[in-house]
Amino acid sequence: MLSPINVSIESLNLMTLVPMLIPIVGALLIIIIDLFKSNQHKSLYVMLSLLILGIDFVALIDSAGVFEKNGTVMGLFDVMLIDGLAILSQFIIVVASMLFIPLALTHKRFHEFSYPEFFALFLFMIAGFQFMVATDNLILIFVGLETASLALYTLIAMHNRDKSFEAAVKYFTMGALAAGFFSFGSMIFYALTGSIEINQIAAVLSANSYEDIGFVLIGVVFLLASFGFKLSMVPFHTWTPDVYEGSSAALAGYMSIVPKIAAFIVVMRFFEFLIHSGVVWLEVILYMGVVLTMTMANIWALVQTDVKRMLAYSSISHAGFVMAAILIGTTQSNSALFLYWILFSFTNLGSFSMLWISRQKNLPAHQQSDHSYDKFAGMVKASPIAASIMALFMLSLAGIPPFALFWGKLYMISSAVTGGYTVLALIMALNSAIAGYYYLKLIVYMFMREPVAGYDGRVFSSNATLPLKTIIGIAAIGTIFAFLVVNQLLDFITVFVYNSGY
Amino acid sequence: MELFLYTALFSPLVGSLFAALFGASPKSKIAGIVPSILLGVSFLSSLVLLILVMMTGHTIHVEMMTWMATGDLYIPFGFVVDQVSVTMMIVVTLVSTVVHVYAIGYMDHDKGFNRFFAWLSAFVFSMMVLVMSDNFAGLFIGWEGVGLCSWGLIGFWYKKESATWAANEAFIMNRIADLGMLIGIFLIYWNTGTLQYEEAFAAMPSLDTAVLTWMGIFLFIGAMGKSAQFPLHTWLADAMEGPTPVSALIHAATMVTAGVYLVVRANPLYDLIPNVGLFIASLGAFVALFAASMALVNRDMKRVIAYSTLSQLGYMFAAAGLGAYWVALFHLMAHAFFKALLFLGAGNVMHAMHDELDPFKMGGLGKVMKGTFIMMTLASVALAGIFPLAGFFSKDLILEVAFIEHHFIIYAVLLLTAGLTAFYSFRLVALIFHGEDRYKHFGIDPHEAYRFMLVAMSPLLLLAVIAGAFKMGYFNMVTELLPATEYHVHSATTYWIMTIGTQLFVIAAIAYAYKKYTSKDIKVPDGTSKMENSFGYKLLINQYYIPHFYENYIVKAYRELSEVFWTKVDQKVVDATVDGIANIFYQTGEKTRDMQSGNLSTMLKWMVAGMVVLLSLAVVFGLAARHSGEIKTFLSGLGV
Amino acid sequence: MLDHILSILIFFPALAGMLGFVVNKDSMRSYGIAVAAIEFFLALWLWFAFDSNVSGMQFMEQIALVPTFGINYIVGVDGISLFIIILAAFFTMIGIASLGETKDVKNMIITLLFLQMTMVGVFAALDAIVFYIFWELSLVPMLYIIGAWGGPLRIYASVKFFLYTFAGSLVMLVGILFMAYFYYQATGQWSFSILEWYRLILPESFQIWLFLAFFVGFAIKVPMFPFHTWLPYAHGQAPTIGSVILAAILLKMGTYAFIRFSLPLFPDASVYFMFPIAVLAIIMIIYTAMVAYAQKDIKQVVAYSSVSHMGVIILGTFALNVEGITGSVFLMIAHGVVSGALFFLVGVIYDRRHTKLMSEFGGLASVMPRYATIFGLMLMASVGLPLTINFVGEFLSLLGFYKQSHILTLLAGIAIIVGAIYMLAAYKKMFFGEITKEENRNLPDVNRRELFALIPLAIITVWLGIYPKPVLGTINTSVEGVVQLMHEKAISEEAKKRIPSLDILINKTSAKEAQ
Amino acid sequence: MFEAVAFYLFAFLTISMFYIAVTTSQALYALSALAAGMIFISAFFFILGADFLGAVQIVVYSGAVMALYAFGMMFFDTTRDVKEKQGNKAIVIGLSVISAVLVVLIVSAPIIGSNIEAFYPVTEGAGNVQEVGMVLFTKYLVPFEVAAVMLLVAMIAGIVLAGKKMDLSLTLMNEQEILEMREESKSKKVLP
Amino acid sequence: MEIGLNHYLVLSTILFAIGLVGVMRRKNLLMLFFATEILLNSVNISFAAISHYYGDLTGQMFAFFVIAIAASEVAVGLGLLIVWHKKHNNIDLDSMSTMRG
Repeated sequence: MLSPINVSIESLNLMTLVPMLIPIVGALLIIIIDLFKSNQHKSLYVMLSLLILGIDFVALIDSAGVFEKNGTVMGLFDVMLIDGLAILSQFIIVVASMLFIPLALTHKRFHEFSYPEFFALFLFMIAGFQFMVATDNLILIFVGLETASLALYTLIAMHNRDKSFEAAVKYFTMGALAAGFFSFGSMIFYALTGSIEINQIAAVLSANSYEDIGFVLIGVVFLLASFGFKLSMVPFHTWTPDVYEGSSAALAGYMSIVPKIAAFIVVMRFFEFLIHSGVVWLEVILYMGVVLTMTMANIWALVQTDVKRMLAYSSISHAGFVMAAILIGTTQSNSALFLYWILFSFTNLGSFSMLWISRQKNLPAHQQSDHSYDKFAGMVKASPIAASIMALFMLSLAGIPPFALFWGKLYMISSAVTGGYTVLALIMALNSAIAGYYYLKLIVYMFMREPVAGYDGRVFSSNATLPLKTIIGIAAIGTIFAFLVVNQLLDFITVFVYNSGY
Repeated sequence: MELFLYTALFSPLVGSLFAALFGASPKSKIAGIVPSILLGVSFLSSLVLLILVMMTGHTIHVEMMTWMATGDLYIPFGFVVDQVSVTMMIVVTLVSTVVHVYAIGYMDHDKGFNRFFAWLSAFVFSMMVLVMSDNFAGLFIGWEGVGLCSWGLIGFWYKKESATWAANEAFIMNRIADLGMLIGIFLIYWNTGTLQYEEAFAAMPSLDTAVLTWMGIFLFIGAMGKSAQFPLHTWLADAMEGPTPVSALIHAATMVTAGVYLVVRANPLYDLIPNVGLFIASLGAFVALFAASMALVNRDMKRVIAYSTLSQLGYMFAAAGLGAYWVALFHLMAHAFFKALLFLGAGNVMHAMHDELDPFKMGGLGKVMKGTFIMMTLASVALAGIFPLAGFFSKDLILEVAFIEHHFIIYAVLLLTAGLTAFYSFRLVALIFHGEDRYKHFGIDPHEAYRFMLVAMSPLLLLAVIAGAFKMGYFNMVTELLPATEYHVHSATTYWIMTIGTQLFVIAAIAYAYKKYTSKDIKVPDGTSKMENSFGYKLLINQYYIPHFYENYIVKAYRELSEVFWTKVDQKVVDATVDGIANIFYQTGEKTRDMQSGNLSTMLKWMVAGMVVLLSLAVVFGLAARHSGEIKTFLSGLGV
Repeated sequence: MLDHILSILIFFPALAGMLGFVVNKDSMRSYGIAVAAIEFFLALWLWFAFDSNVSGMQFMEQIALVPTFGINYIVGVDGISLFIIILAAFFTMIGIASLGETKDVKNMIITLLFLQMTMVGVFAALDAIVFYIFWELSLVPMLYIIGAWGGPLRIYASVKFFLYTFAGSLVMLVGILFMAYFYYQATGQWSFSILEWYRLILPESFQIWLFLAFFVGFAIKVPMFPFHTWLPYAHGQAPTIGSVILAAILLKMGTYAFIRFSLPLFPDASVYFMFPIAVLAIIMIIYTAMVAYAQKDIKQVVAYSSVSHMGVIILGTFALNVEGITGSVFLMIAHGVVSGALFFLVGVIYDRRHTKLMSEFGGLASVMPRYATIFGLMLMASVGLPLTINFVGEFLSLLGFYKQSHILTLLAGIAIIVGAIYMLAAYKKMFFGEITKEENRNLPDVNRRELFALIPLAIITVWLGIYPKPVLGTINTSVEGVVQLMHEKAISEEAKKRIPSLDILINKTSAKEAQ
Repeated sequence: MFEAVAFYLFAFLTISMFYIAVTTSQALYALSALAAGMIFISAFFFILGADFLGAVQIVVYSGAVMALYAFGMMFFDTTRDVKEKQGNKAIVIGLSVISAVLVVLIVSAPIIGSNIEAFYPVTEGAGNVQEVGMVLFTKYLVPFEVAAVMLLVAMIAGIVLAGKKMDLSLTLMNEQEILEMREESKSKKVLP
Repeated sequence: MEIGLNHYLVLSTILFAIGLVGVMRRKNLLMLFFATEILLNSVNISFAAISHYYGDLTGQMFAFFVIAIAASEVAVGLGLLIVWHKKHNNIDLDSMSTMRG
C-alpha cells in the first residue's frame, strides 16, 4: 500500500517559484479587472504589466542574490532548477518584456491592444518561458514551452489582419510538428536512460559510456529538430520570415529575442554535456548547422525588399552566430552567448521599434509592403534624427564598433578562437561582412537616395508616442554606450555561468 | 671663399625666382635682364674660384646643411669646388650668361618671355648643383633638376604638339637612365656606407670587382640617358623643338655633357674597372660615327647640329672610357664653346628665316648676315678640328689617345667620324650661307639679328678660337685631381703623319662639302632624286628607323598593354572577381529564395526533410559506431 | 592639459561635431574651420611638446574599458604616428576651408569632424581593440561622404568601399583575437595592449598565420594589388574632399598598421613574407601605373597613381631596415600631401567644368597659368623629383629595400619611369596644346579659397623636400626602436640576418657625430 | 499469448485507422478514423497497465477533442471531397524509406539499457490511479499547475480568436472608422 | 512469442511516420491538425510501454502531459482555423502564401 508522504515546506524551496508566479498572478489580475470593468484604456494594462514585470525583476534580483550566496538551488521536488543560466535568461526575458510592453502605447489603434487578454496572455507567456528556463525536467520544459507558444500564436493572430493569421497558422502548425519531435526525442532518451531529467540523463549516459550512441543520436536529432525550429536554424527556419512579417513589428522584435533565449538555455543544458562527452557527430552537425544558419540566412537577407523581412533573416543569422557558443561549449562561449544576447536585445528591439513607429495602416501605391526599402528612401531629409538612430541600430547589428553588438561579436569570436575553432571564427567574421551589405542597404536608402514620388515625411514617426520614443531612446543609449557596461556585464555573466558549471 | 661659392651657386636661383615672379604677367624686359646680370655675377664668382683653385691648388668644400639622415644614411647638402667642378662651373656659367643675354633678343617677341627666363635660370641652378655637389645624392638632385628644366624648356611652346611630345620623351628617356643611376647610388651606399664622393671612392679599391663593375655599369646607364648615348639618343634630336637658346645651352653645352662629367667625376671607380671603361669608349666611338652618319643627310638645321653634338659626346666618352678623363673634360669645355656658338648662330638664321629650318630653302645668307656667317663658319671650323682652333686641340687629342692606347678600331672610327663631322658641318654652312638665294622663292626677307646678340655671342667666338691655348694651364690644374696621363705618340714622325694626315682628311671633307653644296644646281629636294630613294639615304634620314621602332614597338605596345591591363585585367579579372564573389552570394540568394515559397506545406516538408537528413546521418554514424570493430577488420582485410 | 592631449585631439572634433548640429546652416562653414583650426593647433602643440629623442610612446593615457577581457583605452604617440596625426588635422582644416559650393554643407562638415576623430584615433590607439574601433568607425563617415555627395555611381562605390574594407578588417579582428589568446596563454591575462604584445615572442608557424590574418585587413585598406579595385571607384565617385582625405589619411592606416602591428609582432613572418609582398608591391607599382596611363578620367589617373605609390610605401616598410621603414613612413606623409593636393587640383577643375575627362580639356596652361603651375609642381612631386617631398620617401624606401634584394628594387625602381609616363601624359593632355573646347576658353584661374588649400600644400611639398630633417629625425628615432625590437624578437637565422641589429648602427652614428 | 494477440490486433487497427486518417480525401472519414485510432491507442495503455492514462485518453480524445473537432467541422462542408493538390511524391516516399530504416534499427537492437533504475517505481499493491496521483501531486506538481495555466491560455486563446470581436479589425481601420464603429455599437447596445 | 518493448516502439515509430506523412501531404488545415495529433499520440504509446517495462511512472506522466498539450493545441488551432475560415471561407494551405521570398 501507499503510505502518506510527509513533505516539509522548507525542503520545497517555494522561493524558486516566485518569479514565475508573479506574472501568472498578474495575468489573472488583469483578467479579473476586465471582468469587473471592461473597455478600459490599454494604458492601464500596459502600466500594470510593467509594474508586474518590475516586481518580477525585483524577485529575480532576489534570486540572483541567493544564487550568489548559495549557488544553484533546486526546489519543489527538484523540478525547479534555479542556477545561473536560469537567472540570467530570466533577466533577459523580463527586461526585454519590459522594453516591449510600452510599445503597445502607439499613436494609432491596433486591434490586439484593445483586448485586456492580450496583456494577460503576454504575462502567461513570460511565465511559460520562465518555467522553461528554470528547470531541467523535460516535462516542465515541454509544458512551459507550449504555454508560451500557444500564447504567442494567439498574440500574433490578434493583430487581426490576413497576414497575421497566416503567420499564426504557419507558426502554430510548424510548432505542433516541433512539439511532436520534442516528445519523440524525449521518449528516446527516456527509453535509453529511464529518466527525463537532463542531469540524470547525462549521468546515466556517461555511466554506460554511450554504448548506444546510435540511439542517443536519434534522440538528439529529434530534439535538435524541435529546438532548431524554435531557434530558427536552417532548414527549420522557414517560419521565421513569414511570421515576423505577419506579426506587428513590435512583436516580431520581441520574438527575435525572448523565445530564442529560452530555447538557447534548454539547448545549452541539453547539448552541453553531449558536446563535452565527445559526441563527434553532434559536434559536426552543430558545426554545419551553425555555419549553414549564419550563411544562408545572410544570403537570403541580401535579396529581401522589405526591411522587416530582412531583419527576420538577419535575426536567424544572429541566432546561428550565437548557436556557435553552444558548439564551442566553453565558459567563455556560454558567457558570450548571454553578452551577445543582451546587447542584441537592445539593438534589435530598437530597430524593430523604429519600424513600429513608422507603421502605416494603409499602404500608398508605390509601397509593396509595410516596411519596404523604398519607404525609407531619403529618410534623412524628413527626419534626420530618426534616420540617424535607425542607422545606428543597423551599424550595431552589422557589428561596427563601438556599438553594442560589436562587443558581443568580439567576445563570441574570441571564444571561438579560444575554443580552438579558428575556422569557425573566420566564417563568423566573414558572415558579419556579408551581413554588412544588407544593413548598409537600408542606410544607403535612408541617407543616399532621393525620396520616391508621393512621399510623405511624416510617415516615419506617424505611430510615435512618448513611450515609444522613450523605448527607442533607451535602446539607442544602450546601443551607443554599451562599452561602458560591457565590463560589468561580463563579470556578472561570467560569475553566473561559471558557477552553474557551464 | 664660401661666399663666392654660394654666390656662384645661388645667383641663378635668385634670378630664376625673380623671373618666376613675373611668370604669369605680360612680358617685361626686366625679367630677362636681372637673371642675366645675376648669371654674370655667378660667372664672375666662378672665375674667382677658378683663379683661386688654379693659384693655390686648394679646393673648397662646404656643407650647407643636412638633407637626409636616417639609420646609417647621412646625406648633406655639400658642395665642393675643385679642379673638375670649377671647370664645369666656368663652362656652365659662361655659356649660360651668353645664352641669357642672347635670349633677351631672341625671345623678344615671345609671350612667354618671363617664364622662359625663370626656367632657364632654374636650369643653370640645377646644373650648378649637379657639378658642385660633393655627393651622389646631390648630383642626383641636379641631375633630375636639369631634366625637369629641360622638360620645361623643350616643351616651352606648349601649344605645339611636337614640342610637348618631345619634352615628355626627353623626360621619360632620362628617367629610364636615372633608374640606372639610382641603382648605382644604392649600390654605392650599401657597399661603401656613404654617398660622399671622397669617402666612397676611398672605400672602393677594397671592394669586389663584380660589385664595382655593377656600380660602373649602373652609373654609366645614368650617364647614357643624360648624354643621349645609344640607345637612349632619340630624345636629343627631338629636343630641338625647344627654343634655340635652350638648344645651345642645354642640349649642346651643358646638360648633355653631364654624363661625361659623371664619368670623369667617378674616375677612381672607372679606373678600377677598365673593362667597363673599354665598353664606354667603344660605345662612345660607335655613337660618334652613328650620330655623324645621321647628320649627313638631315634637312633640319638644328637637328644636324644636335647630331653633331651627339657625335662629339661620343668622342668625349671614348676619351673618358679610355681613362683620358682630362682629355674628355677638355673636349667637353671646348665643345661647349663652339657648339653653343653654332647653335646661337643657327638661332640667328632661324630668326632671319622666320623659323624655317630646312637649309635647302636658304642659301646665300652670308651676304645678309655677315656676323652670323663669320661666327658659324668659325665655329664649324673649330668643330671640324682645324688648327689652331679649339677643336683641334681637344679632338685630335682624343684620336691620339685612342691610338696610343692601341685601340686602333676606335681610332679608325673616330678618324672617319672626324671627316664626316667636317663634311656635314660645312654642308650646313655651304647650304645656308653660300650659293643661290633660294629663300627668295619662299618670300622671306632675312635680316641680321640684334647687334647685342652678336656681341653676346662674341665671347664664345673668342673662346672657340683660342681655347686651345689654355690646354697646358688646364692640364696642370685639372691633373691635381684626375689621373695625369700625358698622351704623346712615341715617335715624332708618327705624330706628325697622324696630325697632318688628319688635317688633310678633314680639309678634304670640307672641300668636298663646299663643292657639292655651293653649286647652283642645288634645289630643295622633293623626294624624287635618285639619292633620296637609295636605301642608305632612307636609312639615315629615318635615323636608322630607331624612332620608328620605338614608336611602334615600345610606345605603342606600352599603350596597348596599358589599355589591356585596364579594360581586360583590372576590370574583367581583378574587379570582376571581387564583384563575382559578391554576386555569388547574391545570386545564391536569388536562386534559393524560392525555398521560401510561402506555402506552409512546403515549409513543413522542409522541416521533415531536415530532420530526415539529420536522422540518416545519425543512423549512418550510429551503425558505424556500433560496428566499428567489424568495419576495422573489414578495412584491414582490404589492406587499408 | 598636455597629459590628455591625445584624448582631446581624438574627441574634440567629435564633440564639436555633435554641437555642430545646433549651429546655423549659414555659419556652419566658419564653425567647421574654427574647430578644425583649433584641432590643428592642438596637433602642432603636440609636435612642439613632443620629445623627438625618445623612441617610445609619449603622452600615454590609459583608462580601463573592459578590464576583465583586457581591453583598455590606451593612446600614445611616437614618431611614426605623430606626423600622420598632424597631417590628418591639417587636411581636415584645409579641406573644410576649401569646401566648394556643396549641398548640405552642414552634414558634410559634421561628418568630416567625426571622420577626423576616427582618423586621429586610429593613429593614436595603442590597444588593438581601440584601434579596431576607430579603424572600423572611420568607414562610416567616409561611406556617407562618398554615398551622399558622390558621382552617379556613388552608391555602388561607397558600398563597395565599405564592404571590402569591412570584410578585410573582420579577418584582421580574428587575428587580433588570436593574438590576445596567445597572450592569455603565455601570461594568463587577457590583454589587447599593443605594447604588451610586443613583449611576446611567437613561434614562427603562428606568426605566419597571424601575419596573414592581419595582412588581409591591412592589404585591403592600403590597398594592395589585387585588392585595390575598390579604390578607383571610391575616388572616382567621391567628392573632392572625400578623395583628398581618403588618399591622404585613410589609406595610410593600412601601411601604418603594417609598421605598428605586423612588423614588431611578427618579425619572422615579416621576413618570411618579405619577398611575396615585395612582388605584390612591384606589381602594384608597375601594373597600376600602366592602368593609370590608360585612364581617360584625370581623377582615375590620380587614384591609380595612389595605388602605385602605396606600393613603394609597402616596399619600404618591408625593407625591414631603418632606412626603408623611415622612408616609407616619410613617404606616407609625402604621399598624403601630394596626392591630397592632386585631388584638390582635380576638384578645382571639376568645380568649373563638371567633368573630369581629360579629353574635355587641353591647353589649360594658357587659361589657368597659376593652376597649371601648382599642378605642375605637384606632378613633379608625384613623379618623385628630388627636392620635393616625395623623393625623400621614395629614395629611402627603395634604398632600404635594395639591401634586401637588388633585382626587385630594380623592378620597383621602374616606378620612377612609369610614374613619369602617365603623369606627363595626363599633364600634356590637360594643359598643353591648343584650346580645343570653347567652354575652356574663359575658365577662371584658381581662386582665393582654393589657394588657401593649395599654397600650404605646395609649401610643405617643397619645404620637406629640401629640409626633411625635423620630420625625418623624429621618425628615425622611433623606427630605430621598432627595428631593434624586431631584431631582438626574431627567432630564425634568416630573420636575424635580414633585420639589422641596431647596436652596431647606433654606435656608428654616434661615432660619426663624434667626428 | 493474450498480450501478443491483443497487441497485434490493436497495432493493426491503429495503423490502419491512422493510415486512413492521413490518406482519405473525405474529412468525415478522416475524423472518424482518427477518433477510432485514438480509442484503440487507449487499448495499449490498458494492456500496459496504465489504466488511468487509458481512461484519460478516451475521455480527452473521444470526448473533448472530437467534440471540438466536430464543432469545428460544422463550419465546413464535410460532405464533399477535400481537394488537395499534391506536389512532389518523392519526398513522401523518401521519408517512408527512412522510417523503414528506423524501424529496422530499433527492431534489430534492444533499446533498453541494462542498468536502469526506476526513479519513481510502480508500487506493489497500489492501483495505477493511486500511483499516478502520488507522483503527479508530488514530483509533478509544478508541471501539473503549469499545465493548468496552459489550458487556461488555450481557453482564452480559443475564446479570443473565435470571438465576435475579431470580425472587425481595428488594425485595418483608420481612426475615423473606429470612432464611427464605437458610436454605432453603443447605440446598438441601447436598442435591444 | 513475448511482446517486448521493441514491439511497442516499432509500433509507435510506424504511427509517428504515418503522422509525418500526413503532415507532409495534407493541404487541408483541419486534416493537418489530425496528423499532428497522430504524432503526439504515437509517442504516448512508447511512453506508456517504456514506463511499463521499466516499472517507472515517469513515462505515464509524460504521456499524461502530452495529452494535455495536445488538447490545448487543439483549442488554439481550432481558434485559428475558425478565424481564418471566417475571413477566407476556406482552410486550404495553398491559399496561405501571401508572404514569400
